[in-house]
Amino acid sequence: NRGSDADSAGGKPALGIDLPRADSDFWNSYAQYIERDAASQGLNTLPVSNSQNDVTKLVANVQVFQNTGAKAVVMAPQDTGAIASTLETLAAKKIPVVSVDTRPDKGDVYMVVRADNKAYGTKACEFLGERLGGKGKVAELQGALSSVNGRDRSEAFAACMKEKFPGIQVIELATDWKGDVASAKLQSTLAAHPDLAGIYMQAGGVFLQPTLALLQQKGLLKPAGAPGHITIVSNDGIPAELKAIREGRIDATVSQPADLYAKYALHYARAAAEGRTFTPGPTDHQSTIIALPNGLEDQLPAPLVTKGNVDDKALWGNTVGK
Amino acid sequence: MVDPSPGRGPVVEADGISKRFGATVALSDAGISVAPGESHALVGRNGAGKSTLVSILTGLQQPDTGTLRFHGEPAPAPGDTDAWRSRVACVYQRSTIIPGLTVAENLFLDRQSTGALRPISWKRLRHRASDLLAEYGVDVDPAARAEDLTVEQRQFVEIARALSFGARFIILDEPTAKLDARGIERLFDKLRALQRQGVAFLFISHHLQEVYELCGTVTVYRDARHIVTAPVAELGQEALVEAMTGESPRGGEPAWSVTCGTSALAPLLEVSGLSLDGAYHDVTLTVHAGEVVGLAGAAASGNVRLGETLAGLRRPRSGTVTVAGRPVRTGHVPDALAAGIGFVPEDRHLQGLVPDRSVAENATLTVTDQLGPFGMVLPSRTRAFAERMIAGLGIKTPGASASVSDLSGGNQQKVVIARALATRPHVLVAVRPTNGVDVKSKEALLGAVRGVADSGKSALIVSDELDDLRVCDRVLVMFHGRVVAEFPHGWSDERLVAAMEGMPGLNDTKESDASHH
Amino acid sequence: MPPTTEIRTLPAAPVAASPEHRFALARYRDLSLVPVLLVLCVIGFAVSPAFLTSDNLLGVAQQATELSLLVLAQSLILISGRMDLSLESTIGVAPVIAVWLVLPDHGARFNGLGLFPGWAAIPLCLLVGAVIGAVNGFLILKLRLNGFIVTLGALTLLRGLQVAVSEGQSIVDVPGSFTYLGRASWLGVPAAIWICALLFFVTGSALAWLRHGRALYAIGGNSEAARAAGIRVDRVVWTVLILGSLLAAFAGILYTGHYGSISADQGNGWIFQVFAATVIGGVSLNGGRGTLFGALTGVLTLQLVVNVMTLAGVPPLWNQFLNGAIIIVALIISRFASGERQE
Amino acid sequence: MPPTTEIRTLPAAPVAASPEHRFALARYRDLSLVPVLLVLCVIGFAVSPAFLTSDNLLGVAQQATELSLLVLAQSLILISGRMDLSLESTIGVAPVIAVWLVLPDHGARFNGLGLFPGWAAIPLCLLVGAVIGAVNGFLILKLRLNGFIVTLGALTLLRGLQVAVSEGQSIVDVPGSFTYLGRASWLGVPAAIWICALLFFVTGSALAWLRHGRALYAIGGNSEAARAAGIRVDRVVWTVLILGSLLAAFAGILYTGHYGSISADQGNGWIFQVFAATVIGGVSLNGGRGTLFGALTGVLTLQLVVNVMTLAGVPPLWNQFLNGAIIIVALIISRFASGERQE
Ligand SMILES: Nc1ncnc2c1ncn2[C@@H]1O[C@H](COP(=O)(O)OP(=O)(O)OP(=O)(O)O)[C@@H](O)[C@H]1O
Ligand SMILES: Nc1ncnc2c1ncn2[C@@H]1O[C@H](COP(=O)(O)OP(=O)(O)OP(=O)(O)O)[C@@H](O)[C@H]1O
Ligand SMILES: [Mg+2]
Ligand SMILES: [Mg+2]
Repeated sequence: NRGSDADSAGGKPALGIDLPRADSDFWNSYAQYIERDAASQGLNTLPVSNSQNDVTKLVANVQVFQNTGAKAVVMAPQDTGAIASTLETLAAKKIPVVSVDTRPDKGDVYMVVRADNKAYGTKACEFLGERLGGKGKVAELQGALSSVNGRDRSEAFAACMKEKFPGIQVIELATDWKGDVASAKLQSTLAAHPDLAGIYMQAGGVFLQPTLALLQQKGLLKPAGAPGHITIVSNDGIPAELKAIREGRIDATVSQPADLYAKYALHYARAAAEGRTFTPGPTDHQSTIIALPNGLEDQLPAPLVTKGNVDDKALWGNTVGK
Repeated sequence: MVDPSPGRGPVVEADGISKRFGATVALSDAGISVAPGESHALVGRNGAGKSTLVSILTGLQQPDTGTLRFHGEPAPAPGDTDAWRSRVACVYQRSTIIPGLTVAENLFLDRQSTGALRPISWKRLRHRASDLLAEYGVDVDPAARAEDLTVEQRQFVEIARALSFGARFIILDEPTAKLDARGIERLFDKLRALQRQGVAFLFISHHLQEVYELCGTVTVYRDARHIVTAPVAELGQEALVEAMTGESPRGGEPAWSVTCGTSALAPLLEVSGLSLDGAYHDVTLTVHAGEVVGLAGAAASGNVRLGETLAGLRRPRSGTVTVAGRPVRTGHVPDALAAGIGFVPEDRHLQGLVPDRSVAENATLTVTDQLGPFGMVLPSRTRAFAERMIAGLGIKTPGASASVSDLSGGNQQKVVIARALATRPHVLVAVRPTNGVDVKSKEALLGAVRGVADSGKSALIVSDELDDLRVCDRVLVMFHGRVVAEFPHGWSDERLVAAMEGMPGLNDTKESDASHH
Repeated sequence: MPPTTEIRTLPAAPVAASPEHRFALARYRDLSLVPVLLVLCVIGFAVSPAFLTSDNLLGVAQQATELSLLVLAQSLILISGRMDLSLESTIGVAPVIAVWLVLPDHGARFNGLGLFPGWAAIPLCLLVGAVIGAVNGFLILKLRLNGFIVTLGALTLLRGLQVAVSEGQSIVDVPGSFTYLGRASWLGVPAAIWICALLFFVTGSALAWLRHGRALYAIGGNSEAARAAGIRVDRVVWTVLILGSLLAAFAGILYTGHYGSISADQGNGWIFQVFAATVIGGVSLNGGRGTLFGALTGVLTLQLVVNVMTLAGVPPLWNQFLNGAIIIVALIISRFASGERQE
Repeated sequence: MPPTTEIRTLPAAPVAASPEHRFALARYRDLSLVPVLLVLCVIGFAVSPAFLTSDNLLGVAQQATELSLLVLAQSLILISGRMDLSLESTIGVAPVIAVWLVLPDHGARFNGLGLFPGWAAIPLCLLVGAVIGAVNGFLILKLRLNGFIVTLGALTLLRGLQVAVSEGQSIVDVPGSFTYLGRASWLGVPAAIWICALLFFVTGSALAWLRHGRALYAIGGNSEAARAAGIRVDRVVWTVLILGSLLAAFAGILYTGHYGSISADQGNGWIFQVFAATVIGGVSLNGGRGTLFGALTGVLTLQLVVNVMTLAGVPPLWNQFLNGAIIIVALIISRFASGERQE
């Protein structure tokens, strides 16, 4: 049975991999890439676990990894605080950790693999600001207030708007990552501000369809360029968003590279297990490693996708599931 | 907890007590005074306010106005339960047994151990419990859960608990309503014993002969008011009934009359070879049109189960039931109803009433199909139907739309009977139809039952109350799940009771219980 | 006995006044949230002129549709003395399975089985709902399992099933027939609103005027008594459970049309709102009490709160806090408006 | 609903001396999950040798500690016939407020008020818990509001309060005294395990052998009767509610130590698990029945399920589905093991 072949599989070090959740497009794509790459690189992975967005489950799973002889652990702690003591335990046990998508607040990590969420916010802000010519009203569909990534995007977006486009009024809508809540609040906002000019969605996977459905129903879904068109910037870069961009229903999205997340998570996990080390600075894959108080972070590129580059084969959204 | 100051003033003295519940006036300027060592009866029609007075005397409810004194001292503060308990113990009309707990624990609830921090010794508790129960000749395993006891056994647990407080003043609100003749005897022996020790009682009952048997003084309430208090000796039965009802009774003889010899008519209900495991075996009986048949039997005789079987509440192991020649599918209430069997269940709280709903709705629960076209229930018709019932049975209620749970028990019972009569049944199966009902209403209810028979239908009264059985043309007596005797109208109480007791040959609940294991 | 005469010879003086009184109270109970609604409207009007626009109010109404259907279902179930937590998952899993059976097994990112033609999606969805209700009913009524935990288990299980079948993706390309009801507008008002109004009206009248409707109250109030009165308790309850899940599945159809896709966490976490709406609407958790109208006011209250807070631009950080506070305040107001203890 | 609480089913026949039989059954009820636990252990052992290592089992036990405290609290509350949904928020908000009062108002990423010295954190946390319980009690017992909805509102309100106070961030630098209990090990076993074991033992014995403990069963079984028997119902229930929230706050302390920070959604969504564990453990939602031992077996069952599923490498997509399925199966097994209907 499984636990033991951790050591037996041709000497290959065993990797423990935990998926944060199974109920979102983005993370499922990530899961697919993990599966594919692990197979193609012939890695020896322990059974992949799923912590259902619950840190206590994550800790439980990591515990199992320890007990089944993992030499490195890949996780994506959605709760960056509550993972602290687990990281200490792992450090004590000399098990390196690769943290995907989030940067733990405390506790040593071997490498953080993520794109810079603050950059997401800034990119979206700049795009919107320029499109709107620095004036008008923008609704921002935020995530859950307890989510680090959501908070980073919100803060960066707010800061950038304040500094670069003071003429734009931002209406912040907390949605707890729920599509129906977003739709309801957006609808109210539209009633209050019929002249709404732009929308920033922090997670296309959740908000895209409800928003489009709402705008369509209200007859506000005008093609880009047409008068009364509402400029929409999304985030994630899932196929549905790229499709919407092609059809001119939304204007742009920030492609959060699920494929690179998976690829380099495994890459670093393997390197860690083999005892290799990295230093801050540019990498061989157009990204830079920066130093954190508690480890290193490889900041992967997160391109802004617009009509211009939407067909770029390099975008994971164009290749996933194909 | 012995009374702090024996003998100083009446054990309890209530003056000008008034209590309203929303629309209903439960008590208005009523009073009562019980002397030490006295056994005092409180009688009155249903809804007269007796139980309400009880709940006030025991500190469960606060009176709106009026003063309450124990031994000449003002009553304890509402919250001070220990003080209340040391002055008065009570057998409430409504069960205060906790189903999930063992008999032993129910008996010594909140007294399981001497100190709050002293751990309970369950072994000792069980011993104390069985000793206590033995005093009442009740054979129940103290470790049994109360919910598994019969109604009678539960009632005795209540009584035993109340009497075991050692209070000098004890209230019993309709303690005999759920007991059979033997149980009542046992209870009375116990009460007399306590009387000799100078314990004072307030005894509430709708059986006037019990009052004469046990009590020295009687107080009568009517329509929430105090009417009269007098030594029992000075107040004859008629005078008493008159005081209760406010009208002079028609020289004792009942409103209905038994017209015998109807058995020439066609049989309406035929039961043959009916058996239910642990209850009764191979019962065969026939009820003719125009006939009221009594099915007498003590607690464990199985007569109640038989009644429930006829109503479709229980599926017998074998045997057939036929109504007006057509066989009835057993174990299905709707079929029984369709076949024309009306049913008055044993416990109205359990099977009779939907507490939150209106009197009208409860009274028409069995006939919702007759209240409008296309399965509709028209409020107007429901109301008319219900008001006919209310008038017909003289139900004391603020109105057809009043919530049934605000009625007094007796009146609730009338609603249950109304529900059974609503279907105009061929055979009315009534289990203890006058349970907790006052003399006057009793007459009315039995009259209603008799009326069913006189209108060419028939009725089966399942009961052990002689008053109920007097309306019957004949009485079948069950014992240990078998029909052991039959009496034509005009039987003598002694012989009937003896038959119910399974005489000759002494037997007690133990044997009969044994026969059910 | 000739009724007419009897009715005359009826209640005595003191009693005569009280029927109306009781009646009033009973009625009042369902209206107890109306004051709350009024307060909310006043506030809404104060904070933004946009509040009283038909646009906004229709919006609120439409947002309320899916929730209100779950509340309708839950009310029926609660009135008959039961509970169904799994409704919040049924609203998600039923559409997914229906679509999965219908969609072609190639092309789109989400691959179905393509066993049935597109028009079959709606019937299938409803069927799945009915089956879920039937299974719950079986476990609760036949195996006599604890209904709360059975449906709690079902909640998790069905959500899991949805994730497994949809592979956690939200399903975007759904048959048009399936999304029509959720997005169409009739006479300038979203179809969903018409439908919900109709459903509430029909079910409400059934509860009030039909014997099977009344039966629910009897069963919820005292099932033993109902049984002794010849009501087929288990059969009725089972039917109600099936009907409830059916409504949830239908809510799922509206949801899909309304939000343009079947999202993986459609309905996730709604059950709390459902209970809140139902109970502040005056339906008793112990069964036998409450009306659909009351429940409806409950839903509208919750939805208006969100709307008003958004219009008022409450800082996101305090959103949830206010939400909870308002539920409790509403509860207090309605309790004193109806003057009844809520046991 | 006094009438219905009286007796569940008509007793079949009078009960005469048959002690061992009765007794066996009563006892059995609490053991009804033991078979389930055994099955799980067998499976666990089958799927991985790592299962039966002390490391693994201790790990499971420690992960169960916080949940088990909530279950302990909920059991007490359910036994006395009430419910408290807000426990899941108390476990999060109590520590946050305590730390907020204690931490310096500068420097750290999260700025507190610095009103109290560091050692005060634990007492403050417990105090906050007690206050929450007291307020719930006031609303439920004095204002006679519906307990379910009050605590549901409190759940939302308190979670919102936590988000507002902590600005949605997880608080990492917490006073050492506060985290000690959650992370320390005594005799090679996590302190949390010792503490929970102790609490369960003490409370369990109190329930079994002390008058005030038994009072809970009496109140839950039939509060009118309890009152008639001289038990100060409201006072006792209020105490229980306070105690419950106190335990939840304490669970928060262990959680903080265990996971190294106070996370913003600490305890979020736990209440379902709490109910599941409590009720499959044999505690009745209608009050008056159940034991802490049973509840404990409930927690362990749920926790073992997660552990075994991970060891078995269940495909992530099917995780949740199995979770739900197992709850229901456990329910069925325990129902037939105890042979009692679960009403
Ligand atoms: N809690 C209550 N709420 C509303 N009405 C009540 C309540 N308690 C009693 N009543 C009403 O007060 C009146 C007196 O009731 P009470 O039970 O004292 O009469 P009773 O003499 O005990 O009747 P019975 O002989 O049937 O027991 C009844 O009309 C009853 O409907
Ligand atoms: N707290 C209460 N709320 C509403 N109604 C009550 C309450 N307490 C008592 N009542 C009603 O007042 C009536 C009088 O109370 P009582 O204790 O006499 O019950 P009862 O019905 O007479 O008991 P039984 O049915 O055994 O004769 C009861 O029938 C009960 O329905
Ligand atoms: Mg009475
Ligand atoms: Mg009575």
